[in-house]
Amino acid sequence: MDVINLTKSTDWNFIEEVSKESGQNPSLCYQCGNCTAGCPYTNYFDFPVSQIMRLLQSGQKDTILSSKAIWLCATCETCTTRCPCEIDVANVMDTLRIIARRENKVSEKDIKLFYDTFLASMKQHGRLFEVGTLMAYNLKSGHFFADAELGPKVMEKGKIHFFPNNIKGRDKVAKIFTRFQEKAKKHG
Amino acid sequence: MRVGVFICHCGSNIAGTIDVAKVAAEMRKVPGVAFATNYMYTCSEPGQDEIKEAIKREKLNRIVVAACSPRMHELTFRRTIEKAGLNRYFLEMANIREHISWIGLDKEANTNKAIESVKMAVAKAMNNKPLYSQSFKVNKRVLVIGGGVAGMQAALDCADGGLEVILVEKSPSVGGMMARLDKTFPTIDCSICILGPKMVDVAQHDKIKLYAYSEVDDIKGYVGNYQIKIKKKATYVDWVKCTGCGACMEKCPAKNSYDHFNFGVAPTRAINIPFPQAIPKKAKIDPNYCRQFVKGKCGVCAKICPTGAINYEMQDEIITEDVGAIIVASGYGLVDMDKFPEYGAGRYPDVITGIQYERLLNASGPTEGHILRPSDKTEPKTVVFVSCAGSRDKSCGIPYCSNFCCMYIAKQAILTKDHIPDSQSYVFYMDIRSPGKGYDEFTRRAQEDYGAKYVRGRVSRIYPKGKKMVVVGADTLLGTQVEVEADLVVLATAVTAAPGAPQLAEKLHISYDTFGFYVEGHPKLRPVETNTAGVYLAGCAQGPKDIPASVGQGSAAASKVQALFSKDMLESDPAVAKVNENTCVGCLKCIMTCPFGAVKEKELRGGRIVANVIETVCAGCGVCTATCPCGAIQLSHFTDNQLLAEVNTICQK
Amino acid sequence: MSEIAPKELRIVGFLCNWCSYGGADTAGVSRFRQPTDLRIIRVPCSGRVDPLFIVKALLNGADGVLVSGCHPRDCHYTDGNFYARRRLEMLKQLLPYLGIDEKRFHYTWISASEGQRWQKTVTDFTNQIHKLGPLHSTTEAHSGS
Amino acid sequence: MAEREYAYYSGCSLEGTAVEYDMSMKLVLEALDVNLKEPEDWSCCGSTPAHTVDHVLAAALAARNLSIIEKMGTDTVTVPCPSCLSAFKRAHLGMAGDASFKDQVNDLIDEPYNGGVISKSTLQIMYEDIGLEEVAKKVTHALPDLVVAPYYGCILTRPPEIAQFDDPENPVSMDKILEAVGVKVSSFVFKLECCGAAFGVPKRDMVNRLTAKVLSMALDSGANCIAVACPLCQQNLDLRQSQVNALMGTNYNIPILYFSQIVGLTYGLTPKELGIDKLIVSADDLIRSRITVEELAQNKAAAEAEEKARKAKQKEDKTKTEET
Ligand SMILES: Cc1cc2nc3c(=O)[nH]c(=O)nc-3n(C[C@H](O)[C@H](O)[C@H](O)COP(=O)(O)OP(=O)(O)OC[C@H]3O[C@@H](n4cnc5c(N)ncnc54)[C@H](O)[C@@H]3O)c2cc1C
Ligand SMILES: Cc1cc2nc3c(=O)[nH]c(=O)nc-3n(C[C@H](O)[C@H](O)[C@H](O)COP(=O)(O)OP(=O)(O)OC[C@H]3O[C@@H](n4cnc5c(N)ncnc54)[C@H](O)[C@@H]3O)c2cc1C
Ligand code: SF4
Ligand code: SF4
Ligand code: SF4
Ligand code: SF4
Ligand code: SF4
Ligand code: SF4
Ligand code: SF4
Ligand code: SF4
Repeated sequence: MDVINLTKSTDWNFIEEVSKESGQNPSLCYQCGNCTAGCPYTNYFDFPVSQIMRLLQSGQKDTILSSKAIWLCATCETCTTRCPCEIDVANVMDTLRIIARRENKVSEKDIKLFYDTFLASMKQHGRLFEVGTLMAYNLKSGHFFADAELGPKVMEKGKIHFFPNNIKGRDKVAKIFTRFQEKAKKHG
Repeated sequence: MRVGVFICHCGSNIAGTIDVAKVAAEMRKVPGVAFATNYMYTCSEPGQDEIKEAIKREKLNRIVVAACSPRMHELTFRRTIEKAGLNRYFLEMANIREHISWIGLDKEANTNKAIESVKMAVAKAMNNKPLYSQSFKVNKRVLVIGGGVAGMQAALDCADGGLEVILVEKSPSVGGMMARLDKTFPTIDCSICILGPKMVDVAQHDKIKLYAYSEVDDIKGYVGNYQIKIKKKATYVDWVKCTGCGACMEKCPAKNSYDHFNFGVAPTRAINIPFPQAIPKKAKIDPNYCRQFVKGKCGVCAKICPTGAINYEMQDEIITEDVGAIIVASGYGLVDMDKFPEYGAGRYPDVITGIQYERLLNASGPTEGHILRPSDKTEPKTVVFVSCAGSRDKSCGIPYCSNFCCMYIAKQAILTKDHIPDSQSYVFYMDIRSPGKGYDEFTRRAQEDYGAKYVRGRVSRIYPKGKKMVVVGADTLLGTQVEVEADLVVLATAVTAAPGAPQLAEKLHISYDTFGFYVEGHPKLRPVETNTAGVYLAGCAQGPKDIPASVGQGSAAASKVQALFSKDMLESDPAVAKVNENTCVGCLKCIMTCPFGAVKEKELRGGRIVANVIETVCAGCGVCTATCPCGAIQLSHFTDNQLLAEVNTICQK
Repeated sequence: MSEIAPKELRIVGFLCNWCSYGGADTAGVSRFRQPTDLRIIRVPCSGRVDPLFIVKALLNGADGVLVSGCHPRDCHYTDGNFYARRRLEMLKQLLPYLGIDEKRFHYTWISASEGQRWQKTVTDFTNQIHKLGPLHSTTEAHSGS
Repeated sequence: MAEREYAYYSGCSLEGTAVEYDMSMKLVLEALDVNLKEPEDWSCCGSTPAHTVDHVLAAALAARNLSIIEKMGTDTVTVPCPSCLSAFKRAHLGMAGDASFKDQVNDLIDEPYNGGVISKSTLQIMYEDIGLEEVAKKVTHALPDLVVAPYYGCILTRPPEIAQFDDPENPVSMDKILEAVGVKVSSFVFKLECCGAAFGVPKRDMVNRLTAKVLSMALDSGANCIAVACPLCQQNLDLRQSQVNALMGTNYNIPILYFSQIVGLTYGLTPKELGIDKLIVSADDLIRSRITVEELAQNKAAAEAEEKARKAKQKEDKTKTEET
C-alpha cells in the first residue's frame, strides 16, 4: 500500500455517511480482530473485515469501495454476534456494498450480476425463477457452463420448473422496484 | 450583613467559558454583598490569604466562594475563614466549575448561569447561622472486612500501631486469592511462602481478633462509634476442640464435594480443611454435600474425630463488637465461564481459567504441581492463553481492564516452560498492559527468554477436534486468521466485584459503581477513603489491582485509621436537626421517620411532650425536617429558610 | 441538543450530596455537555426535599423541577430516599390539582459514578420542559381547579 | 390438544430445489395438528440480493408479504427458510423501531404493513410452541442406523437481536427435537459454520471449500448424515457434494436431510411422500433399517435376555471351573 497521508486522504464525509446509513459508530472498533478471526471468508477477502473497519476509521473511501471483501461477505453474522464492542459489523459491510453500488465501484462484477439477475427475475415474475436466473446469469457472465453438470441431477429429481411461476400481483412487486428507482432518482 | 464573594478562575478551567469578571461585577450590585472579586487560583496559599485579608479589611461576615465542587474544597475554605475568625459555617460555595464551566461551551449562557448560582449561594449564606461542634470519645478499635492480602496488611499495620483489630473473613481461612496463587510476578517468588508468615502473624497477634467463616450482618452508628453485628456461620465443627488433624477428611465418604478453594479443579470431601496452610487450620462441613445433611445418615466424621469436635446441630451465631473505624478489603470475584459460549462455556474440560491454572501449577494443589490437563491427565505440550476473556468487552457488560491478567499470563507462560521444557505457549492479546516497575521487562522475558509466542488478536472460537482444542483467532498484525491446535487453553477471565459487594456497601453506606466496585473519596487525592467518614478501602474491593498495589492500599488505609485515632476525641458535625420546643406539637412523626432513631420523646416541665434530637446520633439527613407538619424540627445548615432562600432567588415571579 | 430552543427555561434541581450531586460532578469532570437551564440546590438527602419546595418553585417561576437521590438501598442515610419516593410520588399525583402538568416534575436516582446517566437525565428532562414550553407565560398554571 | 394455526410462507426455494423441505414440513406439521394457511399471491422475500441495493427496498419486498399475512388475520407466520425469515424479521424490527423507516417502506408498497405479524421459523414453533413432549408423542418408528449431525447454518439463530431464538453460539433446538423423536445426534461443533450461502453460483470454488470443512467435521463427530433446516445449506452440501469431491479429491457420500424429513420418518410417513428420493446423495441405505418402535422394543428385550443368559452361563461356567 502507498503511504496514506492522513491529513489529506481522510474522507470525513464518508465516515459520516457510513455511520449514518448503518447506524453504527466506527470509532467503537478497537481493532481486536475478533471479526476477522471468526469470518469464514477471511481467506478470500483482499482486506480482512477488521481491516475494512480500520480503513473506515481512517476514511479510506476508495480503497474500501473497490475492495473485493465487501462483496465476498455473505452476511453470515458471525462478526456481529461476536464483536465485543457490539458493532453490527455485517450491517457495516452491507452498507458499504450499497454505497459501492450507488457509486458504481463494484469490484466483484459476478456477484453483483448474480444479485441483479436474481432481482430482475423477482421483478419480472414476483418470485424467483431459479432456472431462468441461472441461465440469464450464465449468459451475461460468460460462464456459459457454470454448474452445467448439476443440471441433469436436479432435473432427474423433478425439482426444476422450466416455466416461471408468475404470481398474480407481479406488477405490484415490479411497482415496488419502480417506485424505489423513482425515489432514488429524485434524491440524486 | 456583609457578604464577600470570591470568583475563582481555576486557571482557564472556569475563566475559559465563564466571564468571571462580569460575575464579580454583577455580584457587587447584589444587596448585602460588600465585596466581590475574581482570583486565579483561590485554593492556593495566596488565594486563601486574599480571603483572610479581605475578611479583616472589609469586615466581611459571610463568605461565598464560587469555584469547584464543594465536595472538593469546602473543607479547605471552611478552615480558611475560621483562621480569619469567622464561624466555619458562614461559608457557602457555588459550584461553577463541575456544574457550569465544564459542561457547556456557550460563554454567555454559562456566565448568566454562574451569576444566578452565585446569587443563590449569597442568599443562602445570608441565612447561615454559626454552628459549633461537640466533641465525643472515639472507640479506638478497628474492623477489617476481608482477610485477603490487603485486609491482612491493614490489620497487621493497625495492630502493630497498638490498635485493637477485629478481622472478619467470609471464607474458612484468611489468605484470599493470593493464597491460591503459585508464584507471583514479577519476581516469581512463591506466593504462599511470602503470604504464609503474614497469615500466621494475623493468627498470633494479640491485638487481632479473627472471625473466620463469618460475615458482617449489621452496622449501626457513625465514625468513632460503630456497633457491629457479626454472623459466625455454622461450621458443624467445634473450632475450640478441632486440632486440624485431618482424620475426618480422610474418612469422609462424600468424595465429590465442590472445592471452593481450588475452584473446582478437583473434588474435595464434605468435611475439609481448605488447604494445608489454612489459618485457622480447622475443619468445616459443607452441608450441601455432607450425607448426614443430604440423606440424614452417615456420622462417620463424628465417630472418627479424636476430640469429639463434630456437632451436626450447630447454628449460626451473632456476635456484637464495637469499633470506631472500618476498613473494607473484600477483594474481587471472577466472571463465570458461561459468559463465553463461543469458548465452550465450561463444556470443554480442557478450557480452564487462569486461577484454575494457578492451582494446577501449585505444588500443594490437586495435581501436586504437575500440569495435567483435566480431560485425560496428560501433560499438555501446547498451551494457549487467551487474555481479556470478558474484560474490555462491552458485550459481556465489562468494559474495563482487569489490570493484572496481562502480567499473570506472562508469569504462567514462563512457569509452563519451567514445568514442561518441551512445551510451547501462545498468548492471544489485544494490548500488553505492564506499566509497573520491572513489569514490561517481565513480559518481554516471557517472549525473549521463554519463547512464548504472542499473537495480537482476539480469539473468536474454541472447539474440540479429536484430543486437541482448536483455537481460532486473528493475527491482526499479519491481517490473517490463525489457528492453534492446543492441548490446554487458559482463559484470563475478567475480574468482577466480590460476590455480595453491593449488599455490603449498602450496610456501610458507601457508594459502589455500576460494576460493584467501591467508590473512593477522590480518584487521585483520596484513594483509600470513602465519602463516609470512618470507612476506608483497600485492595481489589475498590477496583482490580495486583498484590503490590493491594498491600500499598492496606497500609495506606491503616495509616488513615491511625491518623483518625490519633485524637481521643472527635468533633461532631454540628449540621444536625434541632427542635424548636415552642412550635413542636408533639405529634412524634419525626420519631417514626428518623432512619437513625435519633429523635426521642421529651417531657417538658409542664408535662407537654415534645421531640428531642440526640445530637451525636443524628446523621443530618433532614428526613425529619421534611416530615414535620409544623416546621418545628429543622436541620441546621439546611433549614427551610436557607433552602427557600435559594429557591426564591431563582424563582421570583 | 438541536431540539432545545435557544432561550433558556427555568429548571430547579434538588440533588442529594452523596450520590446525585457527585454524579453531576462526575459528569462535569468528564466534560459531558449539558443544556444550561438547570440550577442546582444541594441537599444532604433526597429525603430532605419538602414537597412544599417544589410546589413553591413551580408556582413562583420555575418551569420544571428535578429531584435526584441515591439509588434505592444505596442511600447514605439508609432509607431517606424511600421517604423521598413516597412523598414525591404523592406530589406527582397532586400537581394536576394545582393546574400543573405532572411532567414538569421528575425524580430519579443517580449514583456518584453515573456521570453519563446524569447527562442524559438533564438533557432529556430539559428537552421535555422545552416541549411543554414555559409554565408562566401560558395560562396553564391557573387554568386548573 | 387444540389445533394450532399459522400462516405458512414457504418461499421461492421450496417451490423448486427445496421442494422436499416443503413436502416433509407440511406433513410433519399436519401430523402435529397444525393448520397452515398459505398467504395468497405471496412474492419473493428479497433475500440477500435486495439488501445490497438498499435497506428500504429490501424491507419493502419483505413487507409486501407481511402486509398480506396481516390481512389474513393470523398473527404468526411460520417460515421454513432462514433467509426469508431473516428478511421478514429485519423488515419487521426495522419498521417497529423507526417510524420514518416504516413510512419509507410503506411508501413503496401498495398495502401498508402495520407491524402485526410475528415471524418464527418452523424449527422454533416445533421447539417452543408445540414442544418436545408433543413432538415425541407422534413417534411410531425408529431409525437405528442414523447418527445425525445437526447443522443450523449461520443465520437461523444469529445475530441474537434479530433471531431472538435459541443460543447464538450453541443452538440446541434441532438437537433436542431429533433426540425427542429417538434419533441419535452427534456432538457437532460446526453447527453454525457458514456453508457458503448464496455464493454457490458466482463463487463456487469458495463455497466448495467451506462445505468441505463442514462435511469433514460432521464425519469427525461420528455422524453418518447431516440434518439441515435451510434450503441453501442443503443445496451447498448435497447438490454440490460431487463438486467438493472433484475439487478436493475426496469421496464424501453423506446424505443431507431436512430435519423435517427425519422427523417424518419417525412418524411413519413414507420416504416417497417426504421426498427422500429427491436428495442427490441418497439416504436410502441409512433409512432401510427403519422399524416400528414396538419392534425396536422387542429387539431390545430379546438382546437383553440373550445378554442375561450369556452372563448367567458365564457365571455358571466360572463356578464350575472353580469347583473342579
Ligand atoms: C490467576 C491469577 C493470578 C494472579 N497472579 C498475581 C501475581 O502473580 N502477582 C500479583 O501481584 N497479583 C496476582 N494476582 C492478583 C491478586 O490475586 C490480587 O491482587 C490480590 O489477591 C488482591 O488482594 P485483596 O486482598 O484485595 O483481595 P482478595 O484476595 O480477593 O481477598 C479478599 C478477601 O475478602 C474476603 N471477603 C469477600 N467478601 C467478604 C465479606 N463480605 N465479608 C468478609 N470477607 C469477605 C474473601 O473471602 C477474601 O478472603 C493474580 C490474580 C489471578 C486471578
Ligand atoms: C506530561 C505529564 C503528564 C502527566 N499527567 C498526569 C495525569 O493526568 N494524571 C496523573 O495521575 N498523573 C500524571 N502525571 C504523573 C504525575 O506527574 C506523577 O504521578 C506525580 O507528579 C508524582 O508525584 P511525586 O510526588 O511522586 O513526584 P514529583 O511530582 O516529582 O515531586 C517530587 C518533589 O521532590 C522534589 N525533590 C527532588 N529531589 C529532591 C531532594 N533531593 N531533596 C528535596 N526535594 C527533592 C522535587 O523538586 C519535587 O518537588 C503526568 C506526568 C507527566 C510527565
Ligand atoms: S470484532 Fe468489533 S471491535 Fe473487534 S476488530 Fe472487529 S469490528 Fe473491531
Ligand atoms: S458477516 Fe460478512 S464479514 Fe462478517 S463474518 Fe460473515 S462473511 Fe465475514
Ligand atoms: S478552588 Fe477549586 S476551582 Fe479554584 S483553583 Fe482551586 S481547584 Fe480550581
Ligand atoms: S474435626 Fe476432628 S478429626 Fe477433623 S480435623 Fe478437627 S480434630 Fe481432626
Ligand atoms: S457426616 Fe458428612 S462430613 Fe461427616 S463423614 Fe459423613 S459425609 Fe463426611
Ligand atoms: S490486564 Fe491485560 S489481559 Fe487483563 S484485561 Fe487488561 S489488557 Fe486484558
Ligand atoms: S414532627 Fe415536628 S411537631 Fe411532630 S414531634 Fe417532631 S418536631 Fe414535633
Ligand atoms: S436529620 Fe432528623 S431524621 Fe435525619 S438523623 Fe437527624 S434527627 Fe434523624
